[in-house]
Amino acid sequence: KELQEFLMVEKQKAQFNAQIHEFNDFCWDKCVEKTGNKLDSKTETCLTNCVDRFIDVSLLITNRFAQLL
Amino acid sequence: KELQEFLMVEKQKAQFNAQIHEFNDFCWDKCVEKTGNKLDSKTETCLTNCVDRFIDVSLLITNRFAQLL
Amino acid sequence: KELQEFLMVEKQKAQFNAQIHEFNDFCWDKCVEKTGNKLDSKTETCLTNCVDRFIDVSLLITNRFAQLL
Amino acid sequence: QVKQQIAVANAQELLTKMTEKCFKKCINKPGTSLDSSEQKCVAMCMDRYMDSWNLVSKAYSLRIQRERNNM
Amino acid sequence: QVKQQIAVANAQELLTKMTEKCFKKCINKPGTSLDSSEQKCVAMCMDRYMDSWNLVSKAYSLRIQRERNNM
Amino acid sequence: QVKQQIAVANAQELLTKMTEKCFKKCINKPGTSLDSSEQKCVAMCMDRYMDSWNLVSKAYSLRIQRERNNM
Repeated sequence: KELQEFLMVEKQKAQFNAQIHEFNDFCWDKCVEKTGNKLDSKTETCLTNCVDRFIDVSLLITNRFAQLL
Repeated sequence: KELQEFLMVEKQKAQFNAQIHEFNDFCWDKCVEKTGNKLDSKTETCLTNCVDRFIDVSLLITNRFAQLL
Repeated sequence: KELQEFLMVEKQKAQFNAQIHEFNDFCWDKCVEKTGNKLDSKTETCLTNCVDRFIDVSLLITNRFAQLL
Repeated sequence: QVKQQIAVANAQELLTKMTEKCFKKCINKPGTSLDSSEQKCVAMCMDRYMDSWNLVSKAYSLRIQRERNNM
Repeated sequence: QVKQQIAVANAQELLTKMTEKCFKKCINKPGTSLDSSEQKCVAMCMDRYMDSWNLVSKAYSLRIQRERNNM
Repeated sequence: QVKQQIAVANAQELLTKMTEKCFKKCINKPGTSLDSSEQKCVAMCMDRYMDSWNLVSKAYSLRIQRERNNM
């Protein structure tokens, strides 16, 4: 039983990490133009907003899809 | 035996759907520029032709490849 | 034991081929513009260099990452 | 149950693709919230993506039939 | 049989990639049929893709050898 | 051991993505070797990609928390 719980937690962590890889891949292409000595604040804001808006779009589409069914 | 048949039919349906996802992904990028209140007839024709020409290219390449072997 | 060795060799070949598919996909987009009667020498050089530079970048990143840990 | 699993997998793939395609079409510069024009654009884009899916599905079915008849 | 399966998988992957890459290179606006110039373009593109595959394969093999010698 | 496997898988995915993204950003025309400006660009790009990963990870964690509180 403890083993099962342990495995489930590890699986969730792996899914969380996989999701971040996807977001970072997508939002990097959207937001990062130049790669200097650090990310400028405009790029940082874009990256953070990109993640939140992506989730917004995903929720909007999922909820609307559920209504259409 | 009936179970096997049932599973095979379901597997084919899943492959058919996976293929449509791929075609739609590819042909959407090729054909759809603006997303208004409906797809205009030019876009609709492009989507239908895109699927058929994609299959033509695939068959042409597969047959030619078989000849080269 | 011979079977294991055989399977391992086959697995390595499969990984080698998968790697070539990836390199060819990536370097084709980077280097090939027109597809005439043959690849011109500039394109050929670009393809060969693309593979070697890709591996260089990969090694550079992997070694630097190991140092940061 | 197999049928259901496939139906769910199919819907999930559709939702994933629509999210990506419609984000690209509608969110030019991600702001602090989805404004109403972005929301409207996403809703329309979603409907068009499903229209496109239906067209593609029909074209593919017809093609499979034609190929079978030619055999 | 394992060998054959890998060979088949490898050929299928190659055919899939060539179809996608050569459609993108040769079919600008999908019409009601593949016209002869599109067919010719696809055939040439396919040959070039295989040339490229061979070059890439050779470059990768040489690199692996060099890395082994340096160890 | 499961933890380690996931950590390794995670690092490998990160290395793969960084290699692809930073090659695209830094190697315009692949030459006979990585020159020093390309090497410097790759090193900086790598640091920025990890910065971006940390920002994205933080934004995603915060969002999950907010969604949980709203439930």
